[in-house]
Amino acid sequence: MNIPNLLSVESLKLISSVNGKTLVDNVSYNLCAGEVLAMVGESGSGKTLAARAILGLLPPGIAPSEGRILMNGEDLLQVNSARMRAMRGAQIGMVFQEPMMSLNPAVRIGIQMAEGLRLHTQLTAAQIEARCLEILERVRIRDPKRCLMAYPHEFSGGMRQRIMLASVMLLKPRLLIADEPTTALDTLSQGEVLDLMTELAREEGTAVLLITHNLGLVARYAQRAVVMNKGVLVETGDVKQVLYSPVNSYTRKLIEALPRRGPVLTDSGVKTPLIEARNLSVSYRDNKPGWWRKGRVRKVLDSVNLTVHEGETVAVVGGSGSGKTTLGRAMLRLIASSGGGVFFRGHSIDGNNAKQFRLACQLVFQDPYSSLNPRQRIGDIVAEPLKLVRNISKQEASQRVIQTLQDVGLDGLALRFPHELSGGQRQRVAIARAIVRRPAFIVADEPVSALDMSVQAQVLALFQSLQKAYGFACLFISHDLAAVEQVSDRVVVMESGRIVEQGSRDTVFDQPQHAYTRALLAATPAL
Amino acid sequence: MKAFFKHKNGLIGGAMIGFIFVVALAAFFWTPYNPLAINLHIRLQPPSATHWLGTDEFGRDVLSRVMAGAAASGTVALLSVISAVGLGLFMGVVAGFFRNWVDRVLMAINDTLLAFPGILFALGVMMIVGANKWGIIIALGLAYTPTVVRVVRGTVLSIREKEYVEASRMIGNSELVTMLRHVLPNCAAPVAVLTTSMVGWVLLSESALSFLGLGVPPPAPTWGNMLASSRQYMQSAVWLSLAPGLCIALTLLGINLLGDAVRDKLDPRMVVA
Amino acid sequence: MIFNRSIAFALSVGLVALFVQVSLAYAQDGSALRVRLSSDIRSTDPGTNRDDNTDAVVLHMVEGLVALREDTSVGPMLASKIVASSDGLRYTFTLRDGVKFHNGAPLTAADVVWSWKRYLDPATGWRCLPEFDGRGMTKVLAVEATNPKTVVFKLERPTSLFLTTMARTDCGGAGILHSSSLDSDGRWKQPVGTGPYKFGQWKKGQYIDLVRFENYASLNGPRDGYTGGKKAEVEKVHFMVIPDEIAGKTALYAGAIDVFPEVRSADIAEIQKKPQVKIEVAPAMDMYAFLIQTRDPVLKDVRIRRALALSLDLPAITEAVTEGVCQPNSSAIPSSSMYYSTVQRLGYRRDIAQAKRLLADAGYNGEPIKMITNKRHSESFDSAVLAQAMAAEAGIRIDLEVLDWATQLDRYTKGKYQTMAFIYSARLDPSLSYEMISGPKSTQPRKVWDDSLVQEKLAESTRSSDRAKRQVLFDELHRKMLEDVPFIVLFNSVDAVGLRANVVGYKSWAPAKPRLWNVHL
Amino acid sequence: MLSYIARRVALTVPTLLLVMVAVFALIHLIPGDPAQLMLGDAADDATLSQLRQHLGLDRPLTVQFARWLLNVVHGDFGHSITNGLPVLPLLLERIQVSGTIILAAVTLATLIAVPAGLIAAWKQNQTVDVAIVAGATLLLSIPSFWLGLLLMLQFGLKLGWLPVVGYVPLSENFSEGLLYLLLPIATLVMIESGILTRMSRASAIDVLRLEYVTHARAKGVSESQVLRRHVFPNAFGPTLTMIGVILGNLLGGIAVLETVFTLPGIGRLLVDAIYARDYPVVQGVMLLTALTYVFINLIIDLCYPIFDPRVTT
Repeated sequence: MNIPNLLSVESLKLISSVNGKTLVDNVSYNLCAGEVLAMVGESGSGKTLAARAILGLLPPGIAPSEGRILMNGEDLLQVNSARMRAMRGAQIGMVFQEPMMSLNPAVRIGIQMAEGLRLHTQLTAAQIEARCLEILERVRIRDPKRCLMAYPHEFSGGMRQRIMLASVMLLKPRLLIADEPTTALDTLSQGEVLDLMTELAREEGTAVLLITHNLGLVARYAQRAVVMNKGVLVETGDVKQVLYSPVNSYTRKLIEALPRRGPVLTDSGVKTPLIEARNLSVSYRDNKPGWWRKGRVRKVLDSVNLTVHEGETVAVVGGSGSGKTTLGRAMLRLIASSGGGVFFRGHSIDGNNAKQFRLACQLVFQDPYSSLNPRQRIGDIVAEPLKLVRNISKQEASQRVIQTLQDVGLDGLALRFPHELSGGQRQRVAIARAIVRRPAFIVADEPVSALDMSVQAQVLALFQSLQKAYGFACLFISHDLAAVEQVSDRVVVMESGRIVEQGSRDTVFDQPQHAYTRALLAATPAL
Repeated sequence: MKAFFKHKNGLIGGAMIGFIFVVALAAFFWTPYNPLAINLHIRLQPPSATHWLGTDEFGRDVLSRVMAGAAASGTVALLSVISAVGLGLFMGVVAGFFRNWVDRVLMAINDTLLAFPGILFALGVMMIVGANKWGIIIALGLAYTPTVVRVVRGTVLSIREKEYVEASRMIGNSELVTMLRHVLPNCAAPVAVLTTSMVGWVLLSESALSFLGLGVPPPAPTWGNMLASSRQYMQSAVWLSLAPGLCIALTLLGINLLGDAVRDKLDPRMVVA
Repeated sequence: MIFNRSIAFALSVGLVALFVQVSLAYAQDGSALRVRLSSDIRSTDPGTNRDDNTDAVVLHMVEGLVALREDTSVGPMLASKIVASSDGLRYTFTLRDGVKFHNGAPLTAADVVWSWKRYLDPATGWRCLPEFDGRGMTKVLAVEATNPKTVVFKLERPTSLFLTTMARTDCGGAGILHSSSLDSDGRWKQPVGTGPYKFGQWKKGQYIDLVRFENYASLNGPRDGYTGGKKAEVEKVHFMVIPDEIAGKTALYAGAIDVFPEVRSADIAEIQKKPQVKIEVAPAMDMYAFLIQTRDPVLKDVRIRRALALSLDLPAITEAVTEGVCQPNSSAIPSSSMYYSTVQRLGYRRDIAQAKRLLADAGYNGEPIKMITNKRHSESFDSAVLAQAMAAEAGIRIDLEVLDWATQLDRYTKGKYQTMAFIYSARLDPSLSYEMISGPKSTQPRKVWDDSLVQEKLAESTRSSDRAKRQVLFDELHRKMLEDVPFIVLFNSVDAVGLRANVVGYKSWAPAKPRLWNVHL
Repeated sequence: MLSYIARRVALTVPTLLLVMVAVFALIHLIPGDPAQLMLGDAADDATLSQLRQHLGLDRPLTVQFARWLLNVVHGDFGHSITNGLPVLPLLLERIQVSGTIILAAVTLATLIAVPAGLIAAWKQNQTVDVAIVAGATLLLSIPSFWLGLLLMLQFGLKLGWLPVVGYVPLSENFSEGLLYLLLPIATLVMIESGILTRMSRASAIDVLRLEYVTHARAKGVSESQVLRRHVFPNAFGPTLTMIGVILGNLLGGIAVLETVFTLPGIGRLLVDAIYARDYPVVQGVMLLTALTYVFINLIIDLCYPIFDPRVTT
């Protein structure tokens, strides 16, 4: 390569002063102007620390012990704090993962955006405002003027990430560090934000260090990639080489973990409908304080018709706010419907079969951290559903719990508490709790989206094998089309509370009819 | 560095409270002198080798009284906190979990109690139930209940949105089971933190009540009534107020340090209002 | 550090400037006496809405026909001559010449008649009305002005206590008022009396100012209680309401007040040690006692009551709680009374062995006895604490119950207690002292001594004016009381007043009311 | 906004009514009555009943309560039994004293505590932090009357800088009036700033962990700006709640300090009135404190959006 390096990190080592542990060891990589370098790794790989070290923004108690970080030949580990502050923002910008947390909720957007310009340029207030408006328009914010006066909470996550991007790119930094910039966004916003980012970077000649765990994004946006595992850099190279002919075993494992389209249930149509939503509608009332006043009504689910057959997996996909989660809850009658009804094995659910219905249905949640009672032991969590099954002896029940824990690969952990387990293990507990009663129907609400890539693959595989073994039907709610492609028999696409398209998986993926479906598919990065 | 300080603070706090606890326990069995024994020949004597902390206006040994006071103050503080926490936990959990008319009625009662200035409410209650140990426990317990209710209800409101509560419903558990098995145990952390700070508040309130004229009746010494009655001798016998005053201050210091450590351990983000 | 250094600076400059001003704000020119009041007065209307402090302040402004002398006997005040008819039913008062009201009007018999009419009208709410309308002591049938200088009182039945009651401080000394004390609607405005000070300003809850009455006509002769030789030497008396004892004490030390009445005996020693202050002490007539409910299932047994009395070292208690200022007194008659003789000196002597024997005889088995006390009167409270410890040595178990004063009064009035540490306010005559403790419990539950024989002797002492005869009666009563033990008298209080060293002429006295005439700085 | 306030005010009516019923019940449950107090040890039945009738205490309690409530609705709070003064002007005069002290002290305490808390959080676990936390904890561990007395002895008696008793309204003579308030305010500031410092430190630590703080630093914002602009506004919410709690507690708790420093405030008025069984005053003060409490909460709620725009009214 003949272009000089903008940034070169040389054998960086970070250690914790609390326990003396080495968190990042011997990491070296280069980055040229205008280039997008992806830094890939799972949680705990040290990728975020390695990137934050560039800006000197390490959490308290963590400090670099060896190595150099050269930016245009200047060692950032040696500069004083004033010089570092001058570099931050002006030379090196950073976009954070969580758009809900990275903008100050108490300060107007205009002021937050202007802050960097005021610090690093001599522009007048009017010039600053003009620049802000310009770039907001550039990132396609409607009504930029109003946006300057608004507070962050008035915007959706995708919008906030664009504002964030705008405020960082406003200073035309030489280097942009993007730390999982779209992980918290749904598929559609993810594509939009990253498209904008690479576009702006290209225009300004800014180098981008894109930190991500999503290999699809790497393939689509980066030119070169480095892979990190447990604080060590395991592979460096061109994206094509890294993704399609990986050398390192860990990289290979990551790539293998990517979801693949699986076989479809063959003999569909013969079975009777297990559960059926007919014209199901749900509306919410805005709750305001008061003894007498009632809030406004908002419709989140609008006359939805959906049938799930025995043993079948139906995927519900859509962006955030499309009503897919509400649909799942409403079909389980966890949320009262405002219109239509749910039919279980052909019968409307009423007082007589409500109990039976409840025993036959289960739910797996997205967040494995809040779905388990932190004060219960794993064994108790899994055993609890059996307490409500009448004709099952104590011995049988404990037998069943042991069996189920074995099924999900958690044998021997019955006496642990949830916080002692990893995210993947917790999700296995949640699955065990769902299947222990051998239900006929499970709603899985984004069951893997909070997990690391390799863990996602394991959990999905587990789910599929369990479904094969116990034959339950599943409503699989997800915004991740890749995962949907792997597990589903049929796909339902939702937008603003309505079903816009449904059909067999292959039909929906290969010949999408609705524009929204097509947009979703287009935004899904794949290798 | 960080962990070191945290660790150390909690340890120091724990050691202080532990020491006071041991002294209080010991005082049930042994004190240097009988804390109630009056000796009119040695009134208001400054600290000496025979009476390490001096004697009070009736010639009673201050050290013995401070020790016995630890037991009495501790009992009052613990029992009032326990009653406040018990009642508050019940009201708070019920109100927070059901969120219907029960909530409204309970919160109306709670708002009513909150609108009373706590210490004066306790004063009024003591006048009715009588100025004795049980009176003060009832009065302070009632006075601090609304605070517990508020914290508990707030916690319950956030817990009931947690997915494991929904999971419990999904399993088919009744609301009562869900509340007892999944909501109540998870209130433990904030309640534990609140409890530690409340022990301190109650100690201070007990001394303020004594100051206002109604505390634990004599001759039983509490730090509060010792401090309140020593005010008289602030000019002539300063050791009388220093001993119980420092005991209260040090205990609160210990409780706060310990409380911080408990909070850090249970939930670093929690802030008790 | 980063937060507005300038504000901090401005604040500190301001504070320093304020400190400099302090000395100016404090300048004390000697024209005003600053006196502590332990609570705000309730009104300025004599003998109606009142308490001790109210009486003390009001009696600087109003004077009655008679008043207390230094020795608590009764002497003429506005009257120059008092003649009682031989049957004791007719009292003729001749008014002193030259006496003027605060508004300049001369004192006439008509004013006396007007004032008394007002007192005898139930609508006024005069506290002593029951003594004069026939319910109590006697009934005033008529108050007539026979000429501008003479007033005649006609009574229904004779009583030795007529003039004494008139002079009572809680009756407002039956102060003679000018009719302009009321507004045109007959509502109370402010006292227009004949006292050496006139009403200045009353800032409720904070202070009351009295101003020197320049045309005051004093009763000639030496200074004598509330009667003669009164001269207002300072222009202004500034009563400051300072409820907290310690705050008051500190104020005295700091020179923020000049006179601090009602010093607790426990503080006397401390005050004496300070160079900038001094203390005036005189025996007073309030009576500290332990009341015993003779109807209580345990305490109805006289042996147990006696055992309690014998278990207490009364001189030691007195010594300890009053710092040796007060003398023990086991009699209902104040030690400063002229009826206090050798018999009254008889009391209980501590005898634990005897007490134990009595208890054993009575079958007392350590049943707890509740003793009510309160923190308003520290001497009383301290006595209870000591009594508890002393009784314990004889095996009597006393549990203290600390109540607020109002609750204790309620229990006292209803007789709902086992024992209580109590304070009786001053009674100016031995008959009144015995009246205060004895009576039928069925109709007057507050009375501690219910014995018909005692009642008879008491009635006899009220009717008689013969001193020797009365002394015999009182001696008998005292002996009987020591036997029955309906209550245990501890001591009579002292009137201890803390003064700045530069206060000249202040005298404490038995009624324990501050008098701020003949006092200057 | 206005309708929100109106709704909040309407919501408080049942609470206030309940408070008044509770106060009335409570104060009449306490044994003893003003007539007995007035007559003392010589209270014979005839005089007692005459006085009770005079004071209107002989009527059934329900009637007394209904009359009182009716009068209050018409703006008449009745007259003090102790000194016959109309209650309402008395309350208004007294609450000015307490209000001045409380507001001044809490404002000053906030001005001291919030920066101290921020600095402590910023220097978390360093010497400065340890010193601030230790100081704050010590301050809030001291009984107020004890601290007040210590200050009074030191500055009033020993040094003679400040008056030990008395009160001059600020409206009459500002600088002199301030002298009388300095010690009580200082006592209160010391104690309350202890609580507020800890509070503000705790919430600042929470905020310092958040990404927008890192984001601000990543923009090159200086540390003092980070604290002032990004940490302070977001950390102030819980402190604001605490200030509300403190203000509410002080309405009664100030009684202790007012007694120590002999100030004619509302707290002492209430304590005195309770001891004197001055029912109209007790009821009046309680109605006023309950109203103030409700009002403080309303103000605090209305202040929230300033520091946290996510909260809407």
